[in-house]
Amino acid sequence: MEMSIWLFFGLLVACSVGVRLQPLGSVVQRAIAAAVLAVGFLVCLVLGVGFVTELFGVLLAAVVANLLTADYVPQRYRIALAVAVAVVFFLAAPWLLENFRLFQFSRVAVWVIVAVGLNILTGYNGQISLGHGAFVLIGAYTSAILMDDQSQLGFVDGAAWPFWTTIIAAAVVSGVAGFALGFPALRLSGPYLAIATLALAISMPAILRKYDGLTGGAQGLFVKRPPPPPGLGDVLERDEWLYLLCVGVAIVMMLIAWGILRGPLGRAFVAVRDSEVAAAAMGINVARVKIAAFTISALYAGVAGALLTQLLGVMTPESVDIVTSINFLTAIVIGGLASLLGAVIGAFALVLLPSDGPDILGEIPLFPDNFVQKAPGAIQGALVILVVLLMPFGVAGSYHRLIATPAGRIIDGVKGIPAGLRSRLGQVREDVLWAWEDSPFNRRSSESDSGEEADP
Amino acid sequence: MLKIEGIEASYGPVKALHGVTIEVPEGGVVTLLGPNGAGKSTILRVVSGLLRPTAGRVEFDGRRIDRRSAEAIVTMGISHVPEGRQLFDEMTVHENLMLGAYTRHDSDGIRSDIKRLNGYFPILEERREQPAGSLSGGEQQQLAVARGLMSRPRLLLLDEPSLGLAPLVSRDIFRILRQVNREEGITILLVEQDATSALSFAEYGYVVETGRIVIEDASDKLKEDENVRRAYLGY
Amino acid sequence: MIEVFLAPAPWNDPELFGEQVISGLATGSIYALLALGIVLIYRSTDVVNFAQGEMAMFVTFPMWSLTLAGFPPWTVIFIGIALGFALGGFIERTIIRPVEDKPPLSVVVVTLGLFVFLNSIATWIWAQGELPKVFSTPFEFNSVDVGVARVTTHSIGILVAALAIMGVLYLLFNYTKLGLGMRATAHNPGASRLMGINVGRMLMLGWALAGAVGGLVGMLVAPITFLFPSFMLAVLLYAFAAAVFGGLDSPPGAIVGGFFVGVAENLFGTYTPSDILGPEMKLPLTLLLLVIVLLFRPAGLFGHVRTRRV
Amino acid sequence: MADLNVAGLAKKFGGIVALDGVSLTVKAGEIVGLIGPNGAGKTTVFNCISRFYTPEEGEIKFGGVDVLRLAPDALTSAGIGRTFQHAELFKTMTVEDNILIGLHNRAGRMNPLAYFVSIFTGVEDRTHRDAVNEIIDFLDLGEVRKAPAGSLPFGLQKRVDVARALVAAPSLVLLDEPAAGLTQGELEDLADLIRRIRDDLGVTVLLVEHHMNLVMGVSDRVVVLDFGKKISEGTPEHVQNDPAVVEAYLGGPLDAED
Repeated sequence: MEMSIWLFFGLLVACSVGVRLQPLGSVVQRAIAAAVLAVGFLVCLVLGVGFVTELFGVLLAAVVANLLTADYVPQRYRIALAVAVAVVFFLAAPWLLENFRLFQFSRVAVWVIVAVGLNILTGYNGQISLGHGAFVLIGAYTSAILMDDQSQLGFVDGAAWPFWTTIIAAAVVSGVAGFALGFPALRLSGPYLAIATLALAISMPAILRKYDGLTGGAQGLFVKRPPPPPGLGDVLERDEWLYLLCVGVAIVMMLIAWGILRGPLGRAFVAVRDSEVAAAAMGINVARVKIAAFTISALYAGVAGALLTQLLGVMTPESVDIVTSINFLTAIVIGGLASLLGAVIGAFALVLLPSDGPDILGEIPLFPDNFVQKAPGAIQGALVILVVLLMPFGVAGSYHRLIATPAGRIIDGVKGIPAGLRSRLGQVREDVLWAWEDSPFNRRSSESDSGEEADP
Repeated sequence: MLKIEGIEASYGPVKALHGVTIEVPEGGVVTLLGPNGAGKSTILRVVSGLLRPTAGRVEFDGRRIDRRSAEAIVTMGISHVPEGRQLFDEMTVHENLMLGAYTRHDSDGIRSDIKRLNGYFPILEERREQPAGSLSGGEQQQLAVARGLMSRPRLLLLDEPSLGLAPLVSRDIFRILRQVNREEGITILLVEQDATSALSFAEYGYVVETGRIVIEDASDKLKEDENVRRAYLGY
Repeated sequence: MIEVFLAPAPWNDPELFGEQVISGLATGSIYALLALGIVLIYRSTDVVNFAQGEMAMFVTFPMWSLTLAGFPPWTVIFIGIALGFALGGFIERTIIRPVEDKPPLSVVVVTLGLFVFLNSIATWIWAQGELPKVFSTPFEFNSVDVGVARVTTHSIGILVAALAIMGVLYLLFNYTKLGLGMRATAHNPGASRLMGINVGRMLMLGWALAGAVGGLVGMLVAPITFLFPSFMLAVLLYAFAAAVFGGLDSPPGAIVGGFFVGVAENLFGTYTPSDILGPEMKLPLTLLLLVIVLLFRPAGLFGHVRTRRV
Repeated sequence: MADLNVAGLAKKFGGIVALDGVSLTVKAGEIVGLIGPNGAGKTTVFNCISRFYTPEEGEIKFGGVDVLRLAPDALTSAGIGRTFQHAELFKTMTVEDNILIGLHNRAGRMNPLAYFVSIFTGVEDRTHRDAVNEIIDFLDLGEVRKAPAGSLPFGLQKRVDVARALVAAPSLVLLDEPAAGLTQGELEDLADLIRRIRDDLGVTVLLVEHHMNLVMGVSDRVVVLDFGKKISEGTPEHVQNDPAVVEAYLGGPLDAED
């Protein structure tokens, strides 16, 4: 089963990388690359190095996919193909994946929605939020309270609200909360906004615990996880139905985001981020646009929260803690700011890194035995720092840059490394020489310097 | 004393200097003229080590300085009074002067230098404990020049000392600078927009346009030059 | 209304009020110190260091090992300060320097990554045995009468240590050449280079000092909260509130902010009706107060709003 | 078409008087240059008109509109466009999108459904394409239309900035130091471009500029500021020979004591 996930991932990556593998240059160059990868793949297969084998396999698939399609299939169709493979994979997943993987993938779908929303706010509009967990909780509790048949609020004509109406209600309530928060956010910049939103995320669990009449306090609220709709009950189990629900909603939310970002409002988001003054001079109402970004972003988090309630069947103040809240931001930075693909990558990283990261790294004999098990955060933290240092535009950003860079420039860049290193070394040498020239041990320079130091 | 040979420099993708060659003799006063954005300030930034040139070389006293750090260059005796003064606004006048002497370790010498500079700039003595930001434009410029002199430089780089000053005030500044040049023997490389003042102050001038030297000559000759008159003197 | 509100503590009890204020000042001095570390870093490098608390934790754990090994408390404290100094400088040099010219968000994420990293490594190394661990204080825990209120000697020790550190930093910044250079770098790095100041070294020193102060805070807090990998988190949050309250670029602001937050927190806990607010809500209330302050002073009480010219 | 009337503008920053009763008029169809030494208050006047500053005194009227009552983002709707000294492009967006932003106020108020239909069918793009294409041709930006604006050389960035200001067909455009940072070749094109903006597009131009040659070459009238006051106004010839201007720019002879 494990292998099958990686294989499907491989195919997915292969197709999307196959979209345009320009930097690898001519067909001949790509064929050579494929041959090298194939040899590596076989060697690893024989040696039995699990993770590395899969990695080679994926790269091999990517290059082969590209070789087969390059120069024959137009760009448009290749993108369509990649998207189609992705959709088929995600729709077929209930029959392909183990239950715990299916649950993980449901969580990924939920986090994708949060990440897309946060990316609209932080990536596209440039407002930092460390507090999106709070909006998720608001959405989740809205849904849970309305579905709770013990609660006074939840009853409409003697029955709790159907789950799908609570998703809409959660979106509205979170959106209103985001709208309200958008106003103070207008006055705060950079670090002040980050800390103010962090304060929100920290306060939310305490507030939920305190007002237990409505929220059930520290115990939280239990809801009945919605069963498959009538007619589908025979083919789908509850978990499978919930998975499809999450994925479906995530896809719809991504389409909506794509639409918003492509249109005038999306352009206005980016314009305000790039230069508020110029945006205003172009007739953009900066305040209104920033509040809109906050509202939309919180609305996304609310929808995700409502889905999370359905998925977990229980909602407590700790379901989305401050660490998760911070992780949303790191996820989109790792995945790539201002990129929908980046949000997806970030969401996968958020779920799979803690669960699979230790296993993957455990295969590398470099680390002490219990290190990866006992200190998963160390790897995650180090990875975050490394990504920011090496890929300032995130994984998606690097990918976009890679496929947009002509082959020649990358090859020049690689060739340039030794030259750059040489000039750096040369500079160190010159610095040393100069330091010597300046030093008191160097008779000539100390003479001339002391001459100047004398008082006139 | 200062020799700039074919330097090129850029800000990111924008190339600001395309091979500039300038020479400043010991004890002399040389000026760089030219329109906004021509690259005059960039030349000073390269000399003082704020910007690394991508080609060419800068020599000071026969020693190559174009890849040294800004600190090392100050220690060698070059002081840069930047455009817009760049004072430490919230710190006092005295603290600003002490920062000018940051590379020096002779506290007696520093004390006597402050006293000596108070002779040139009496207003600074009066304002000693005021924050630099509270001074008037002319006083700030005086402080910037005094701060530049505190490192006891042999070469002073001045970027638009008359910027935003009334003609009378800027005449004052130039008078002091002339004194500094004559009495202390400090060499001056001056960037100026106000061409008339600059040319009557300096002995030799270079005209910079779009990152290149287009004309160079003795000041008297430049004043007569038809192109210079039309472009920079406005008549 | 049918329900009866639980009355908040009465205002007319001077003993209770005095005790709350004084213990608020004692905890406030901790917040003030950690906030000072945050401000030192923000002023010199424009970075809000989310890992400030974890850096303190990362100093406190090895110091706990030293106390176990029998080192006297005061020696441990001084070694801890030195270790914090080295740690701060090292972190600036290795992972902050490369992102200094990157967008602010990247830097925020790097310090968040550092937070997770340090926390996890500490868990791996020190949290194997029993938790939380007891960290001893050189000040002892005896009760003393201070006017109307009773406080512990440890609290007084913290207050004295905080005032001492602030005094030392004040002297350093205002009466030494190094301090002059550091202040100049914080105000205007470009002009500082022209003065011949090694700006990189000043930035490293800023982090190192913040690390040293942080280490001290960790060792002062640990005897109260006991020692476990996340023991600095709550303190860090209040310290952020304090730093932002006073203005991220103002050291005196951090100190005032620290004391203010400490006292406000205690008063909120004591004097609000406990059925709707009360002690559990003191953190949200303090943070709400902070946000309200920010609305009127977007850069804190003593901070400067930066403007950009077109 | 409308005239721009600025009357009695006064503005202080802290204790410093930046503007002290400045009045000037730009008639429809004119090219007016606003010059003065550094710190004379040119940019302050400019920022008052484009509403980034609010003056303490005075009034600014454009046709019948009281400009001082408008927010900065309402200026395009009133028919006033502006450029920036440092171009201030949206650096991550393509040239085309930068120019599209100039049409922001024309995006109009659609209901969300119509909006999404228009986006997914590409209608939204096509609606404004003509205006964008026209201005791209006018400024000869065709080759770089898909390039990220931040990657262009500075001269081209300034041209994109002009395109962004012109695409909404304003009746007055404010140019903030268009010559700053341009190369010699670009400078020569610039004078021609400013004339074409007026002649071909029929846009009134107010030009704040440092570069004497350019201003004297293209302006119908020139206004000179010094220390926040207007010291001269008239044709380029008149201004150049005005002793007050010569004094302000040149500061008089220096070597009185030598």
